[in-house]
Amino acid sequence: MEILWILAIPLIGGLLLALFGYHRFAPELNSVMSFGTFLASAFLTVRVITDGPMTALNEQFFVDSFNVFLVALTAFVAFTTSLFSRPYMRIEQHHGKLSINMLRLYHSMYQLFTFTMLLALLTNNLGIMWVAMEAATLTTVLLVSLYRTPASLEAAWKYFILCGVGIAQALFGTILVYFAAEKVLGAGGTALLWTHLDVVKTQLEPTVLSLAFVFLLVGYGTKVGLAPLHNWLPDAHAEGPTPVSAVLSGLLLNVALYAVVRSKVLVDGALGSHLAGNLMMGFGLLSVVMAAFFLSRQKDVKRMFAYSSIEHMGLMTFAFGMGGPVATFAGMLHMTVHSLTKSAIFFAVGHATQQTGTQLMEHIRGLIKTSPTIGWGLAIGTLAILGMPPFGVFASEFMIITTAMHSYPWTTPFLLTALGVAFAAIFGRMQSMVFGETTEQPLPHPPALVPVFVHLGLVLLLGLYIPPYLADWYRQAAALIG
Amino acid sequence: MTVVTSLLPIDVTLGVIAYWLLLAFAGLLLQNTRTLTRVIFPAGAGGALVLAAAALSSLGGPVNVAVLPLGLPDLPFHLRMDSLSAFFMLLLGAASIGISLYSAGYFRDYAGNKLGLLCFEYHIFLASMALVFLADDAYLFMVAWEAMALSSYFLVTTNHNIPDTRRAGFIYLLIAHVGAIAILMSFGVMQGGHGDYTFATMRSAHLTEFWASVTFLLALFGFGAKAGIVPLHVWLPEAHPAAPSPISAMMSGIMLKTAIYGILRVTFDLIDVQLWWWGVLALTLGLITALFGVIFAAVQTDMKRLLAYSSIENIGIILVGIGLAITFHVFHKDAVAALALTATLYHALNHAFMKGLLFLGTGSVLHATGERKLGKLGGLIHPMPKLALLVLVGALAIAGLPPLNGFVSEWLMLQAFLLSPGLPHSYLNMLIPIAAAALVLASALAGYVMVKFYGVIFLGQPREGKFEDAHDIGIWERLGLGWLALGCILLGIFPVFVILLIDPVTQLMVGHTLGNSAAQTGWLWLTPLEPGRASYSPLILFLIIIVGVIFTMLAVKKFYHGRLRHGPAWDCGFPEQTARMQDTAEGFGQPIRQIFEPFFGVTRIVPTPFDKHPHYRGESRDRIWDYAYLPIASITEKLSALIGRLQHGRIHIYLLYSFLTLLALLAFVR
Amino acid sequence: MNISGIFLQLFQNTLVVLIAPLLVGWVNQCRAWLQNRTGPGILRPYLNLFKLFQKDAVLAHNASPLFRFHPYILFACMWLAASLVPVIATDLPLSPSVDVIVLVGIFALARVFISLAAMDIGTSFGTLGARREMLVGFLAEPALLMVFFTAAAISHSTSLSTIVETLAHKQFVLHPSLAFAAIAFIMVLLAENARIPVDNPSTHLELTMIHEAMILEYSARHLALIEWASALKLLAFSTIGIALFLPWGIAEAGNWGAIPLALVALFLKLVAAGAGLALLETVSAKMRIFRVPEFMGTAFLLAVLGLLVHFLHGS
Amino acid sequence: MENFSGQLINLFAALLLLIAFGMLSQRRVLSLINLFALQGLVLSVSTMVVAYTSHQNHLYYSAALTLVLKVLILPWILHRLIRKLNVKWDVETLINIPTTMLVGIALVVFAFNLAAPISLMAGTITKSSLGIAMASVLLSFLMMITRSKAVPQVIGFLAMENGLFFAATSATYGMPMVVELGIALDVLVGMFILGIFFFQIRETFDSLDLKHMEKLKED
Repeated sequence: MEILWILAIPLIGGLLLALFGYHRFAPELNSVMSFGTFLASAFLTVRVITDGPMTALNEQFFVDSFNVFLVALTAFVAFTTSLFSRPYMRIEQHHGKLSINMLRLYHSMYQLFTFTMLLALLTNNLGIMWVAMEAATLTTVLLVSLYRTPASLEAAWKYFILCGVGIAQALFGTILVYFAAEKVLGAGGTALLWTHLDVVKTQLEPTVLSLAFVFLLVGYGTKVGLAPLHNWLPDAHAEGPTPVSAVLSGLLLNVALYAVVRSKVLVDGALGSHLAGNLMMGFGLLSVVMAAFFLSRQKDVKRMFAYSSIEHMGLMTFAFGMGGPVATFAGMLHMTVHSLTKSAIFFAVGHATQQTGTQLMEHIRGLIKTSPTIGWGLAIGTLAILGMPPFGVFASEFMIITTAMHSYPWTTPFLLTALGVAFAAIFGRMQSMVFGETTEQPLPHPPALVPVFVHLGLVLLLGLYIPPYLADWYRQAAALIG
Repeated sequence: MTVVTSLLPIDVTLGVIAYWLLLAFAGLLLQNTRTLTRVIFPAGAGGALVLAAAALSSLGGPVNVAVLPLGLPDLPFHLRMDSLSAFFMLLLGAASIGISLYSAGYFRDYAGNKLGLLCFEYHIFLASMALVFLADDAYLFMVAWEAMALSSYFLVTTNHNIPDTRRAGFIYLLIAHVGAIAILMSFGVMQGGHGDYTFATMRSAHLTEFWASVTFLLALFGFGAKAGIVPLHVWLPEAHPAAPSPISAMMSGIMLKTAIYGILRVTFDLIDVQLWWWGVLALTLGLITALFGVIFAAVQTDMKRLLAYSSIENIGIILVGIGLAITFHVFHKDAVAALALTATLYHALNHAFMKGLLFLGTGSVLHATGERKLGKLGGLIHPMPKLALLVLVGALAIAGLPPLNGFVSEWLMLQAFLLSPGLPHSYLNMLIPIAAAALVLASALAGYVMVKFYGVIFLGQPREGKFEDAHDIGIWERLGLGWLALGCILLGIFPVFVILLIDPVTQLMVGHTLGNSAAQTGWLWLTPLEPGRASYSPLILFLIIIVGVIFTMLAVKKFYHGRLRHGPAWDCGFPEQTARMQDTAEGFGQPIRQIFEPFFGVTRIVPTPFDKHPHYRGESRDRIWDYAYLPIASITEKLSALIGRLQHGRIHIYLLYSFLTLLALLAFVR
Repeated sequence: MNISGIFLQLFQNTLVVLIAPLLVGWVNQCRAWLQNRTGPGILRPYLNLFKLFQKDAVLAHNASPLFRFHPYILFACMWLAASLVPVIATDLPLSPSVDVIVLVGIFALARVFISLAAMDIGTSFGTLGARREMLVGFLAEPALLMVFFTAAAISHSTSLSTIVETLAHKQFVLHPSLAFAAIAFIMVLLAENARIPVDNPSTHLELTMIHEAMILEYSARHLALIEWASALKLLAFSTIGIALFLPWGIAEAGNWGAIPLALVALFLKLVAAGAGLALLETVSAKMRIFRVPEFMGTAFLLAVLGLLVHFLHGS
Repeated sequence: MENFSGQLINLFAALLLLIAFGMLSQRRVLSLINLFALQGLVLSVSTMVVAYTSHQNHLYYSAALTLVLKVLILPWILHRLIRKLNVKWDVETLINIPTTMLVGIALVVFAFNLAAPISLMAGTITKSSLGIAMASVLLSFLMMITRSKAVPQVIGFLAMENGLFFAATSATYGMPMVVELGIALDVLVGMFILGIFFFQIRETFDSLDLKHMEKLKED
């Protein structure tokens, strides 16, 4: 039941905002809708924690502890982001960057985007999952090009083409899975249902599935932003409006990774080998290292944090690739803390860029002088994302790295070098932005910084203390993924 | 009463840590300068006192452990307080009493909000250092370690509108982080495949010699980055001057010791084997560090930089002691190993007091004159006699002069060198006396440095401008400095008690103590091994000197008419003396620079005879920058430029990447 | 540690204070003779001190308490040093409280104080002198310590009494390491006591002077104390040298019969030492100040070499 | 009858591949669009045949869908776009045509022996179709890489979709209907968005040449 609500609210919201998006209260409506979604997802979470996995609408939808935690996370971050986007978009409008119609488009697409992500998470049907992923791309493309600047158009175009092509590969993979599945489950509806596939995964034809996995990995991996398929990501993050960047790297990448992990489970079952895991580890490691070196030559602040997202997605992919309870646990924890921290950073960055009127880092100076909250938010967020204790990112990185030391020692030097380089790159730039003499104008509307500190508070908490029920929850999920 | 008895030292310590955190948040909320300086900082000092007492009571006592339900689900916070932790906890408490008291006075004219933040970071810093000593699993250790680095980083960058400060902070945290990564790796090796990261597991793990060496080297690198061992020292002379003086005192006096703690913990406690060449390595590095530090200290023209380099020197001396201890321990000369280790710990304790005192002193000078350049200071003994007296104690102590504390630890160290019995390796036997010589050279140079430091700041006349508005220190400063100075004197005069304190630690580390031999001729005489071989009684020495002085004075007073006239300085009859004719710091360091020319990259600007306004500038920079750090930076730069080319901007190329990836993978799984 | 021991200690203390100027006088006299001058007479230093004590003290305007206090500390330190050396007998009551390392420490303390005092007035010469003094000192100190270490390594002890007893009263062994040590020690002695070729006590030429530059501002009683202190220092060094390199004749602990003999021996040794010192000073020329580090460095290396030789022989 | 239709489908498959090559070698935009429409036609016909032989009724719907979407609507949209933006230029390729052809042939070989083991176990009447589908997907991928203008790239994208669809129908008698519909919807929406894009790009860069869109890069 909650599932329907979760999906219905954003859908309705999208339509409503498409109609009333030009109204004064549109941002509030947006937040309200997102809040509704969040509530529904909260209820769903409670349900699932209490009485276990469930399916709905003759098995078209299902939730287990793995995707429910992503649903909760998605709904939550979507909600806080909507809170942030309210003043942010007003300021953009005030600066004359956006027209009413653009805002309308923005709000309606924001809701639809949430809808597509939740659909992708909740559906039981791999085909529908694919459809939802594609739809997520389509809804965000127009958001990326919202400003109609040449750069934003270029970014959007690349985003569209690269992700479209990638996702097409994913479809081919899905077809292959179906092809293999119908041998076992017979043609028709059930052959794409995850719950059924999961049961029979050991009987699926290995060769087909290994091919399928390649297509799926390349396809969804493009959306995860794994190097060398990542090229759309920095452009899209840098050029789109900041709330969109926040949800993109905070949520969309997670969802894509979710898809990859789901398919990994099937393939592992079918192959009985560690092929999928090795591929993911390879991609993860490559992404981490490449992103680290990209980081050290960035000028645009949002672009830089986009690369840091690539780095962290690589880290998660690596973790899920390693498999095993601890690594998977760490991977999910990292998903959580990364989305929280990264979106918080983007909130702070957004307001910082609005204050200084530029995204070039050498022109952003002395944030904590005039607006300490933004400055400290950026500083703390950056240090958190760099894996500084006592923040949660360190907790998950600690687990990932120690597991790697334990089972794949040869990877640790690469990981740690990359982390070191990334630290040097990001930290140096953060410092010059936060400290020093200032170059800011005050904002026409009060910035929304509550979300920033809520997120960072949660991350800090997760670094020092992981509540038992959350831990159990992760453990169940880890057990599901294996 | 039962409550009191059932209260374990570790509980008290945790209490103090919690209390400090409380103070931190109180400071963040209050933001009122008066309250902060009058209440919070003294309260922090009180906490430090309790901490020191708890540590004192648990030294030699039973090991307490505790587990907090925090941290990772599979790895909650493990805490453990054994003698080693207790000793360093004592160091932390005792030194930070003085520093906190001093801060109460020093920060009195900081803006409220700024000070609130600073107070927050300050107490977080204290608490995290205490946690470092308590940590008994890798996760908590790393958390505490990095929290320490982070809080100190923010403290260093308090005055962040100065570009140099920002640069200093960057270098500091970067090197600290790289070190932390190395430490993490060493833990990873140490747990030896159990996948369990409690120290208990590491103790029980048996490593092969190769992996043990890897661990040791990683730990030496990681902790060395924090301690400032050459060539990882570069952050020290940047960060210490940048920070407000109490912070510099804290970092140099206490934080560097956490690194020493780490090295000792890993080498003697967590790893179950040691190899003799570790000791030699540590010894050599220590000597290089000590000489390097003191030579650079001698040519500095900024008083806080000078002290920072002197800290590097002292860390080097401590490392030398560790190296000796390792070597002797490996060859089962545990008595001498204990002697070396005692000297090491003793010196660590001393340095906390001496360097704390001196940095706080520079703080007061800075506060009174607003001047950090030695070239402009001078003659401050006249406006600020109390400060001058207290700092003199510190200067004499760190110069290693009897009967103060710096001398005792160096004396013990030299005894360890001298009494080194024949070691199986002839090279070692040759190395040890040379090492002793180098050590002595370093400590003699320290005397030079301190004369420069004290003489240029306090004696003579102000070199540029007069410091009329320079006022002497207030009550809080006096309390803080006085406490530390008293520590320097007491630690110097009653060594036997200190050694009895250290004994449990050496017992734990190398399984031998000095106590029974040290105390066998009573607490008055310090006899590390046996009375015939070496003995030293600082108290008697002190008394004799006092008696001698008093006797002479009385005699002179009795037989001398005591007529006294005041006149201008004679100076060999030279006319028109000006204050600018005194040696500047630059000039005072000139001979050293001349002797050790190759160490420095010296750049001189020498005036020609025809200059209207002749102007001499000479600056000596650290060659290690050019040889070690800049190359690394440029390599990273090149690599990233190379990789950056991949992001080519053409969508076709991007599509090609995906295409090739796809084909490659297909070919791979096929 | 009995009453007689204390008596002996007091006796030595008074003795060294009294005879110290005499040694200086003797050295100067010998130098005069070697330079074909009729010297000022052996007792000249006493008269100087007496004269200085008669004068009115003149104090520079911005002299700090440290400046006035320093001469007493200096005097006390040197007196202590001189009276701790086993001059006539080993195992005096005070000797266990101070070993060779502490002795070096005391000299260092005195040096630091005199340099600080020199910088106190803030004249060009004072600071110049202080700098040069420390320059000499930071090389002389390790050299001296290395010399001591050689002896200590031989006798497995750093306490002077034990060293002397080992060298003088154990079986007679020739120690090649001590030869190096002796040369190094003499070089250190010259440097530490402001003697030619390192320094020239009887000049006020700014290019060369070290010790004199530091005490320019002192007068009357302060100057007297300083002079006396340096006399004591010379005595202390000579006696140390004697104790290390020709210890024969120094009375053993509690052996009262040997005391008179020891006194005679001491007298003779000092006479010889003074003459030798004078000879050295006359035949060598004052060196440039920049050469001093090389000189001291040589001393340092020689001392280390001695120690190495010792370890090499394993004796 | 069975194997006749099988041969028929194989024929269509061969046609598909031929058309793919044709697109790869084609220089003119208009004929590219026509080829694309033709490909759609072949696709829908072959789908009908599959539906007829395998009695999978829902395949009729998808065949119809294909007919409507890929033969009528999309080409119509493309034509209108081209007329609106009057971009009737010749497509210059980045790599010259013969080389592209050679690479294409290599790809076909690769795809075939990649698909060989799978085709063996394919229970459907259409053994070789999977390989051909894969080949045409890769070919359209190649086309997207080699074309320097926006419109041909998009056509390549759509052609890839066709290949996928062919794989779906021929190899697995079609995906479940709901998925088919979803996919179709996505394609349609995507096409509209592309249309919007063309106009935006056009009015911003007043050309659809992608070489204007190489600003965002690491320099």
